[in-house]
Amino acid sequence: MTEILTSPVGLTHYLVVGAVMFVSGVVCMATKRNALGVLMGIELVLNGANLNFVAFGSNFLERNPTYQLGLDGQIISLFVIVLAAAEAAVALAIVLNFYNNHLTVDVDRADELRG
Amino acid sequence: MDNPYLWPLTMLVFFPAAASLVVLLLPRDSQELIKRVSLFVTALVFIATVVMALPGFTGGAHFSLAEDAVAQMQSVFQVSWIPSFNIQYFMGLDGISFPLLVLTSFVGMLAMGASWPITKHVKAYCVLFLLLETGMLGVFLALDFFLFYVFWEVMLLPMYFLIGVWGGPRREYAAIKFFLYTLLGSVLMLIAILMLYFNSDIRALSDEQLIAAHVVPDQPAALAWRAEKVAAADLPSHTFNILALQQLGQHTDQFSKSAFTESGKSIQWWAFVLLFIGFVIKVPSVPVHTWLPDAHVEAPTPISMILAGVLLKMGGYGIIRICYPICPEAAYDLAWVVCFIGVLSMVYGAFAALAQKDFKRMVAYSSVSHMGYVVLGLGVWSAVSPSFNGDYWKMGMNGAMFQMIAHGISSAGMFFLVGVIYDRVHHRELDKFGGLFAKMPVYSGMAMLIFFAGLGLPGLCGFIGEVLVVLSVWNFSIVLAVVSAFVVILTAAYILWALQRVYLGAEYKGPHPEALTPITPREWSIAVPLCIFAIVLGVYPQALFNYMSPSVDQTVDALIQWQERQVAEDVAGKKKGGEKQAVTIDERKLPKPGQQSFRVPPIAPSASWSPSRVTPDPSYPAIQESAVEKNNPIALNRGT
Amino acid sequence: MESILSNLLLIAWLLPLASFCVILFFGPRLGAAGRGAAYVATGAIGGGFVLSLISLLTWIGTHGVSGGHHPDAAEASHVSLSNHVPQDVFHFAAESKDSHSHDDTHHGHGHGHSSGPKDAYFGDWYTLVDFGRLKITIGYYVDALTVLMFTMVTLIASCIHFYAMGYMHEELHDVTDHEVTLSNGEHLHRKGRYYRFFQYLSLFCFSMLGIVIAGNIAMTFVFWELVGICSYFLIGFYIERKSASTAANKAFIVNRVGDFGMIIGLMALWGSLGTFSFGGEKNAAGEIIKPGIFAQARAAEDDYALKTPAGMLKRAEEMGAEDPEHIGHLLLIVAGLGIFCGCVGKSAQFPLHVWLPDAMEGPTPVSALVHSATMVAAGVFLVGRFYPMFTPEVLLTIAIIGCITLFMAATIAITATDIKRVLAYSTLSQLGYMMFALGVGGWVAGMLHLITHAFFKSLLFMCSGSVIHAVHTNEMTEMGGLRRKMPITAYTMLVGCLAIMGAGVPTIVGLSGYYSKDAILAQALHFGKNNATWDVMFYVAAAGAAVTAFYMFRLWFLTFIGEPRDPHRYDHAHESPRVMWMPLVVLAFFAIFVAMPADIENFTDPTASPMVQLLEQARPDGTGLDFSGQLAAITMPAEHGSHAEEIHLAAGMIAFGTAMFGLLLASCLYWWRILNPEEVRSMFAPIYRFLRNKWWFDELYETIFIRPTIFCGRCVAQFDQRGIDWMINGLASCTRTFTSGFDRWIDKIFVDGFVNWVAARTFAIGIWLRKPQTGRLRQYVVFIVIGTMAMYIVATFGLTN
Amino acid sequence: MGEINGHAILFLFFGILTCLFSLAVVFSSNVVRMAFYLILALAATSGLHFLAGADFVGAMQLVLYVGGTLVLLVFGVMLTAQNPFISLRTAGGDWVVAAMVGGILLVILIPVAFQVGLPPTEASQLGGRADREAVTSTDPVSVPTATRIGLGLLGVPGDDVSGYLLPFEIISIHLLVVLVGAAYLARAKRRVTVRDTPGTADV
Repeated sequence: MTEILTSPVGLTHYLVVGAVMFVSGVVCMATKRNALGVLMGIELVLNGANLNFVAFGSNFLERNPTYQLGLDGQIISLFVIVLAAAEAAVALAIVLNFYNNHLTVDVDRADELRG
Repeated sequence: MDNPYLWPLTMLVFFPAAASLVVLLLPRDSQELIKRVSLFVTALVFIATVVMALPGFTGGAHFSLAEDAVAQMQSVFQVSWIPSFNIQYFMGLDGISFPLLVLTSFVGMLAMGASWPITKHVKAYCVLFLLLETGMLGVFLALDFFLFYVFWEVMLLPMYFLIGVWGGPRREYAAIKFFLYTLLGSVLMLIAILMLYFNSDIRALSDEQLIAAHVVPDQPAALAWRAEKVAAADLPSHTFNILALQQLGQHTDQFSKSAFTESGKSIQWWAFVLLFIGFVIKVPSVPVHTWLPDAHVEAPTPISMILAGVLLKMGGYGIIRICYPICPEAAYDLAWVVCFIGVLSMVYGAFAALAQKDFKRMVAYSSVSHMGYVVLGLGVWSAVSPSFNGDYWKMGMNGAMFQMIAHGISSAGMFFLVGVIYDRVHHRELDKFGGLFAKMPVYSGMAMLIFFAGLGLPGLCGFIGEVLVVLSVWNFSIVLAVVSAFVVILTAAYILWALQRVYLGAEYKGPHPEALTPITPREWSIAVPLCIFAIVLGVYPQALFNYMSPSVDQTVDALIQWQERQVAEDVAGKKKGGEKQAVTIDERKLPKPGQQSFRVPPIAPSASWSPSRVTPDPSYPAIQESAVEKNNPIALNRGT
Repeated sequence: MESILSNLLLIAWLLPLASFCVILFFGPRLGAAGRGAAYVATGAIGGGFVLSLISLLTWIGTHGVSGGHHPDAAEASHVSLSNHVPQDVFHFAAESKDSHSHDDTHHGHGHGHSSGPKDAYFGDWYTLVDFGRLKITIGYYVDALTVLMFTMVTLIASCIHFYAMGYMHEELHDVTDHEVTLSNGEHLHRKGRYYRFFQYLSLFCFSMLGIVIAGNIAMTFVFWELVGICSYFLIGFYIERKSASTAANKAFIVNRVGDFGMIIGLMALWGSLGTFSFGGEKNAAGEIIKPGIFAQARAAEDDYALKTPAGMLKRAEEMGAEDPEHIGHLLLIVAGLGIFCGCVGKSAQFPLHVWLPDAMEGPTPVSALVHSATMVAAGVFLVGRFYPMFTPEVLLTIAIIGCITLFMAATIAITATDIKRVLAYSTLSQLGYMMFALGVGGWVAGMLHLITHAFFKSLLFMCSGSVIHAVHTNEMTEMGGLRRKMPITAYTMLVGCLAIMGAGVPTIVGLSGYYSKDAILAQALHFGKNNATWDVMFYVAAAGAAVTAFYMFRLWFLTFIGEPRDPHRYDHAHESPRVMWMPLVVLAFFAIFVAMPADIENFTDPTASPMVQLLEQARPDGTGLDFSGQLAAITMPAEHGSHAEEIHLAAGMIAFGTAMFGLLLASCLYWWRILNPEEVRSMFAPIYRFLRNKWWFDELYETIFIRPTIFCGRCVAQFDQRGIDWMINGLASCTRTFTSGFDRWIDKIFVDGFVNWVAARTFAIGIWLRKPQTGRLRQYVVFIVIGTMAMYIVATFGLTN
Repeated sequence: MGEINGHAILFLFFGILTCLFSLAVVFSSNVVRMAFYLILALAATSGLHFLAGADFVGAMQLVLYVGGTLVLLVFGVMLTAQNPFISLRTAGGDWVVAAMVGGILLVILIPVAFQVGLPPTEASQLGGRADREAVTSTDPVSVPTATRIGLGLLGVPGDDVSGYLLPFEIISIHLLVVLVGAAYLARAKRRVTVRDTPGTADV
């Protein structure tokens, strides 16, 4: 157990945390009926992915050097952050519109596109 | 042409048909007269069949046309019919067919007596009925396969109309179902007949076998016959003669060739399967039985009696007369299938009968169950144990035959008794009866008797057949024996339950209670003979076995000898380097070859036809030890 | 000698059949309302009794009443299987301890113990069927047991016929059945069926005597079924009552379950031995051409030790067994168990006991004759008859079944309130004792109990019938104090109760039940001493004795003692007419004395009674010896060992003590009223409910057998109509469609059909694809994730490989 | 090896915090709380970024994400937080499906994480770019990354960064379009006739 405290932090650590965030996001999207909850799930997913990018680009972590992104990783994660912001804005707008029209934010009601 | 048996048997068979012409001439409106004439005809036929068994009829070499304790075919005659195909007008009877013949005429007479309530198109009804009787009698007497097939079809058509015109609400459905099922069977049978015909060549038979098959009367004639055949050409001499086919199947390997390809199933395997399906539809056995409940439910009472009492027996008759003797090898291989189908029918029919709400339907399913005993009893081939010399198998076959007769009586009785109350109250709902014992005591008493006969109560006819069959199965397969014994519980359950619902209880629960009057003398006089037969056969079964056993035993003996020859050939074949591989006998089931082989010499074909029963050799165990060497192939390999 | 006995018994046997036929055809015309039928039937059975008595005396005249009788070698017609070696089992009491050879590999038997064959005459009257060497016949097998049973059955049957003349007199005129209510609310009126009752009784007597005299097991089976059907008719005598006809059906069907096993046993015998005959098959000259089943299993040259018959070994070889000895032995066990299975059904032993209590729906004389004294005892009789063929394993099974039955039935009897049902359960319990006795090796004990029980139980039933006749109810809760109104019934019944309880002064004298029950318990103790694993059965049997005393006196006290609980019924009660109480007195006499030693000096000797001596004459060859099992480690101790002083005294004392305890408890509860039964009941409420519901056997069987069977039947019927017929009809309609428009159909299928098919398929695929398009966001998420995972998995495992 | 690593402790702190709050988001049913937990989770993530040496990205995470996007979300929550929607219950079946799918995903991801993130073995170091990695991985120096990122975004490729001018421009346009679109979508409109059963409107 102490090994986790004494050994240097590696890529794996980050990837595990990222995986947990990602899965949390997915589950969140799959279970929340509130449209905003779904949005939050999306944020979590994006952040989990982001964390991976950062980790792959970092020089400070124990890792297999084959997977070295360098600063590219950070730049990509910046793009992700920006796109997330944009996505959040649009999604929020859609949610509000939906709310205006249907007086609900329950995504299960939004099945008008069903086959 | 001067055969003394030609005219008596021909007249017996065609008398009803001829009488039907007379009936045609009668005025349409005099229904009573038509019925009386028909009844008179059927009664005459019955009397004729009984007289056949009485001594001193012909005054010739035989005392009677149908003597007891004789194994061979009796009263045989042959007339060439279609010479180009070697088809003959060839009839005869033996202990297997004669009891069925009597049963046919007996049930026919009673069924005609039960036809009085019929008021629709009486003339047509009687004509068809009489034609039907001709067909039935002919089936049991025919010894030419083609003739057999013709009678088989002749019987089919009147039956179709009798169900389809005089039946209940769903009569057309039932009639078509009956017709199609039976037609399927006959088509398969026809294929098998042609297969056997074109693969047969009676020139391969020895003189004794030719005589036994009634191809030639005696030794000199056989020589002459052979000379003629040699002179004619080198063409094979095909035959429809059932007896000759039996000899061919048992003594030659003509039917052991592969049917289609080099190494497929043999001709007789295919023939057996086709014939067996054809007959088992008639029996009927699960899973080809579903025509029976519908046909019975829809058919009028007398036709149900004929159907259950006679028609079902033709399946069993065909199996014992045709399937087994002609195709012994296939029968041996498929004995398990036959027995399994028998047991399945017993269990299935009993369970189905338990759940029926319609009285007649229940009786129909009980027929399926009871006829399962017949199939099972016919199938217990491997009950041949060296210590008892095939006695168990004989017992099984005799039991099956007895069961056919017993079922002919009890089921005809049951259907008649159901018909009696149906005529009164016009429904058959088991749950809507009750209390008939108080209203119709004599009728209920007779019904109890007949139903208990069906239940297999000792002292009544059903017991003997069932117990003989069940007892003989043990040495074939313990599992099947236990299952078949289990059926006695189910049988008791469904019959007693039905009796309780119909006859016992405080009061009648259905419509038309006022119609439940005591039975009329006419009904009484139909039910009483059935009751008497049920009791007599139960108490004195030897009356039937005197006729039946010799012929059945002879059939079984012939098959056992066939089996012994196979074993001997197998042993010899092994020594020769496995020349004859087509015949595969499961040797584990068989008695040890060394013990059996020494028995081959006395079984020359001529000896095999001696009517005396094979009595076990008292010195048998001693001989067992006197080593009969396997390395003496010449002594063992007796080709025929 | 042989011809005299067999002919006497033949006539005695056929008399009831003649009576049956006469009543069947002329019943209603015999006297006013068929009154004459009773005289015909009674005359027939009475004549039968006289003839059997003569044959019994003839037997005693030639064989004496000592158990070790040496048959007269000069007797010309006497059939013996080997030279006669004097057999005197009683001399070996002291020796018995030595002879407990614990030889597990073989059937051990006593050292220096040679036993001769018993006396038995056998032969065939009539051949039913005959195939080569296989033969099923109607024949006779007469030994001391046959003669004794014949006499006992005819005597009791005669008494009951007399009794029934009185009891059934209501049936002489029109009857109003108060238990049947019609749909219009009235009670049923019907004609009397006096003559029919006697017709059935006669048929029953014929069938029962057929079992007794049967010379082979197949004949036993035939009459076995016939008594079954008589029982069916008699239980269902009141055919209008639904309960009666249901009980009749139940009785017959449950018996058929037993018969199913019996048929298996028959098959096992028939398939390997080829004969059913007990004694052997004879030719016309009277020589034995085939040894009987007993001789095949216990050959004289083996000193009558049980061995697997040669036929079974041979059969096992034919079956391809690797170890024929083992398989052959199994066959013998199967045969024994199968036959016992039939006895379980007929004698209403533990798993198949449910029919007997319900059978009390029949008239009381029927209960007395058929369902206590004779028919149900036939199972025990058959076990006794078939005894030589039972291996120790089978005997152990018999003992266990008997032990369970005797205890279970006794406990149920405690809570029953219907007077006839108490007696029915008591019958079950006593039959359990008999089976138990036979199972632990007490052949004479079991048979003795069979005979004594027949007397006192028929007495008890007839007394109960007398009470019912007087008060018109079966419920003991509505009786009480009847002793004053009907003293003869009360005191004869007291005799019966004392007899069934086994009352007596230890070592001095007792009623008939005292001797038989002591013998059973002694043998049980003896068995327990030899087989420590199973000694618990002795204690169960001893406890059963206490329960027996308790419920019998509960019955007596509730009926005859105390204040009347239903004054109206009490006021109308009266002593029965003489034709009814005379048989009671006769039977009471026999219930007291039937097993009593004849010699006053010898009262302490348990074997001194003539009855026991006669039974000893009938003891099957070789069963007087110890023998042990092949599969299970059991020793069947020889019965004479139980006569040893210490065993017999201990058992007797225990039996006496327990019975007294039961009697005291019953007195406390129901006579002196020291304890309140209600309080006891509420204290043991769960147990009371359990017993009151008869251990829930009826419910259990309903659930696990009847319903599944009916369900199975329905399934089959449904399958028939919905399955096979559906297929056939479908095939038919397909064919019809096919043939009716073949060309159009071709057109359609190849021109339009194909195009339409493509279109329809496309459309259908579209419709099908619609299904996943739910429009639900969250589901899409799940789909996406699943798709991703699938891609990953494919990429990892699918592409790399 | 026995010495406790401060870097690891900090990582554990932030990592556990991140995981916990992510899960809290999942399992909380109240949307307001979810938003709060999400903020905490993302903040903790930024800590992880700092720890990984990505100072600029961490800052952006805090500023843009936590400060911007999430505030937007919180506004959304507040605008729609009427009582029935604060905690919408999810059917049990959905939970089971989601848990199964999520579980399987996790089971797939975690092994991959271990497989990918393992320290180099001798064999793997013999890859094509072995020398270059050897330099960077052996001597990590904490250098501010903002300048280099900025240069990278302006299309100047450095020694460990490629040029991203075109994506940068596209993103800018994209942001503009999105903002306009969002404003258009979210504008107050004439409400459509409110139906009795909201949600079934399928016009």
